[in-house]
Amino acid sequence: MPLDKNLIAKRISQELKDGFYVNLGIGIPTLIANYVPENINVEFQSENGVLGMGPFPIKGSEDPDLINAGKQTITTLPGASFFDSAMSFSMIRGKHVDLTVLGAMEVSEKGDISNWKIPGKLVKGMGGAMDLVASSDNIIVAMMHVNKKGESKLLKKCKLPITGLRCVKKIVTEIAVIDIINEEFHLKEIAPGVSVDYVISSTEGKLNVPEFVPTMKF
Amino acid sequence: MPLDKNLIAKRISQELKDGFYVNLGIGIPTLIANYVPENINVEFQSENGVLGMGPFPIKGSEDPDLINAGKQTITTLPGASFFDSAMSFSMIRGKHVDLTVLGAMEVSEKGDISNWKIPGKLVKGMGGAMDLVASSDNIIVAMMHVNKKGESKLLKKCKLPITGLRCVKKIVTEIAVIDIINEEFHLKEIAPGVSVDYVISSTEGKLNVPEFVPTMKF
Amino acid sequence: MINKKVSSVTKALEGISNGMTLMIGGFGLCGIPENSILELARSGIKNLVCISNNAGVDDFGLGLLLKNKQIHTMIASYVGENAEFERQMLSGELKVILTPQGTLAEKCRAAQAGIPAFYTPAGYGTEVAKGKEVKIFDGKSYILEEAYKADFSIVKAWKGDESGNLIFKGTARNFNPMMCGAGNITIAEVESLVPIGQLDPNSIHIPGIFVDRIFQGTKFEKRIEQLTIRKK
Amino acid sequence: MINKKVSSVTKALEGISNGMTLMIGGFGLCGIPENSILELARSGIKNLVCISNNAGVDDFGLGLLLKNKQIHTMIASYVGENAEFERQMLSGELKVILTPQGTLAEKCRAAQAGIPAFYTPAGYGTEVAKGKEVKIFDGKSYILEEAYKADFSIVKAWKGDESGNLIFKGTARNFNPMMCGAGNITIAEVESLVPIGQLDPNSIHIPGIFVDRIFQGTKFEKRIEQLTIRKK
Repeated sequence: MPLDKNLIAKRISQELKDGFYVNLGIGIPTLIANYVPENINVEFQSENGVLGMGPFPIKGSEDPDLINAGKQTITTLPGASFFDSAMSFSMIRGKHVDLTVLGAMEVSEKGDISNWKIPGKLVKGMGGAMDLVASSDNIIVAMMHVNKKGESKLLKKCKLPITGLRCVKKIVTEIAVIDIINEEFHLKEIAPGVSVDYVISSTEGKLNVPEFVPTMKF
Repeated sequence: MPLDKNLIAKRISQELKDGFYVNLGIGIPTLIANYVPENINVEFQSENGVLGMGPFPIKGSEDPDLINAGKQTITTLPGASFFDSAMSFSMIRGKHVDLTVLGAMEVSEKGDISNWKIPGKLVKGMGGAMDLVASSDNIIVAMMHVNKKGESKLLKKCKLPITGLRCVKKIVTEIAVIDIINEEFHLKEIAPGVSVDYVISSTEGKLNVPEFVPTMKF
Repeated sequence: MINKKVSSVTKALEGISNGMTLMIGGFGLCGIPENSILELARSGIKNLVCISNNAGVDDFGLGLLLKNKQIHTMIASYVGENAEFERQMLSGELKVILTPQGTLAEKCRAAQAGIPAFYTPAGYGTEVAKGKEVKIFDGKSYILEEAYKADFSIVKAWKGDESGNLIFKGTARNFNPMMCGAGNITIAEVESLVPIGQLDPNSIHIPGIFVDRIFQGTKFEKRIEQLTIRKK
Repeated sequence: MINKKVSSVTKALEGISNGMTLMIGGFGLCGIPENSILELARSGIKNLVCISNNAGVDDFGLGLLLKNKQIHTMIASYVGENAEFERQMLSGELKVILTPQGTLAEKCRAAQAGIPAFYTPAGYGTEVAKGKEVKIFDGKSYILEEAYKADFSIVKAWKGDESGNLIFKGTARNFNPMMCGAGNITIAEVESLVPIGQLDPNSIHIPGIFVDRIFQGTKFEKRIEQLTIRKK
């Protein structure tokens, strides 16, 4: 059975390592904060100017001067700090953030990503995504494997305007974990109850499949 | 009679205008802070990271964490702020400082300045001078008119390595106030008891002398 | 002390006229100069070029100026929460220059700092890089981005003193500090304007040299865009 | 909380070896990482390239490393107060790259910020511009300066917490903040190492993400270079 958004987030949380500074994009990535393994310490950075984000506030304690990049009210943990947008992107561009997780409309087998614009139709803007993907050495995409029309989002070549070139290292979808190695997709894990053939048929780009594909564990 | 250092500083203090942010170099320029006219407000910036410098401390109240760019112990006035060197030079390079006064070894009639190096002999370094002269629109040089050998320091062309090109607007020496306009020296004032001929003979670069040269007033 | 205090938002905004370029602080609705934006909306000044990370929502923040069609060109990184914005953009009524958020921040900071241009990896290989110089450093490609030019910067701070020193609060800091001194004239509206000497010199985020006019806003609504709470 | 605390200066400096490039904070003797410099002097590590605004005085600060001939190349803006420095430089024993102070600061900040290069007017038309690209913006000439690369940054702060957050005091701030995160590994020595949560998140000058190791110095002499007092 394909994963729901929470399980995608939970699977990605297994990629967190002790001492990581992590930037989580809007949507599924935000949920990862709920699944940090207990034995490790990580800190969450939000590009609007906070390091050391905590959980959402309890009702009545929300502060309009305290939000994340998704404009949601947040809290901070002890040891947090605030800074301006220039310093925030110093952290990002300067490769001080260890892991970036973001959503995508398309990813190519080369690791190109598109997530900011559908020409003539939808223009949200790139926000901080172009800076993040251009700088981070460790980028995981969290997304659905196919779009609403049932078309694969893991492509030979991105059709939508590019956000960044050759930057995505790993994709976690509702059906699979796929690494990008030497500009090719490599199937690493499948969701419980999902067949390898289904993943292959849902992936437009060339997918390398090993003899044995382990099932995701939670 | 030629001015002493304090009178040079006092004469330059007449160039201060209400609301000016001022950067004073090491040496004579530092003395200008003692002669701010009472009816105007100015703030002194020091490139090592302080705005709103006050007078030197009284004995016993000096703080090793509070110095000016000349490494002298200082105090701050109400409204002062501290910042890092990058922000300090944002103020300078970004043209937020209204007046810069610094010393020089040589100034050319084009407004070129040399004040950081005597090849093979003396190398102090440029410190912040190159940033200051490259950015400020309002640069006054405070210096002696001739060097220890009696040679003019106001030259057709600088002989020593340049600190900056076409940047000096005004020179105040122990004998004269000279403006640089359209790449030529213009005699504006003479020190009390100093003859125009003496200023002319002490100036190597072409000096434009008006019919009447006023004497400096204090 | 150099006094930057002005008595009202109207006086603070003096000199802003049709066709000017404004930098406006804030991220979403957080840390925006509310009082100044309301006054701009009342003023009817038109054909503005606005540099701001977002464009507000339909009925608050820069969305108010969009609704009035006061904005000719919008330079921003993200416009996802504003339907009117998207409509004007897709119809061609509004010119939009989308810019990566970090590049936007750095272009403001460059203007403040007298850096005319810098290289960044953000946007290389994308539409954003069109017409821009590319240069390789250590085997990686970067594009050349130039500092913004603006007539006015309008920012919002938490506390300020009469000499223009500013302290921001929480994530309401965002783009406000870098915009100070980045435009020719910088206007700061503050929640609390305190007498000189009351701010700790060590804790000032923006020294007064970057600020030309400062006033205390009469009202701050501080609207929350996405109230998100957890169950206790 | 990510813990950056190390127990001693010796542990803090682990991994520094012959031939490395170090960025070292401070302006004159103000805000220098005294404990780290003393340990480097004891260590005998040689052939260092040091990036620091000044080079200390003959018997304190980086002057100690100069006297021991541990420094191969010095990158600084001003060396006026150090006779041994001047002697080694004029005799050719020491390689010196003099850099305008603002450019030095910005090259550190660029390294911290992932900006590989930027344009500055400082040094145009001088020796400093030799071999550097020149570009004209709005009729004015600028030179291209690249970010520094360093193996270690060593800075000194007033207060710090165990997650590496730093607060500096007075003009002891100077070059320290921009050097954090500019080298591959950043070491911060602090006068006072406080438990997590004791620093105001709004007043932190350098967030811990830019710091890899932090320790409390055992002794700070804080020597004054030019004691200047006024008569009351």
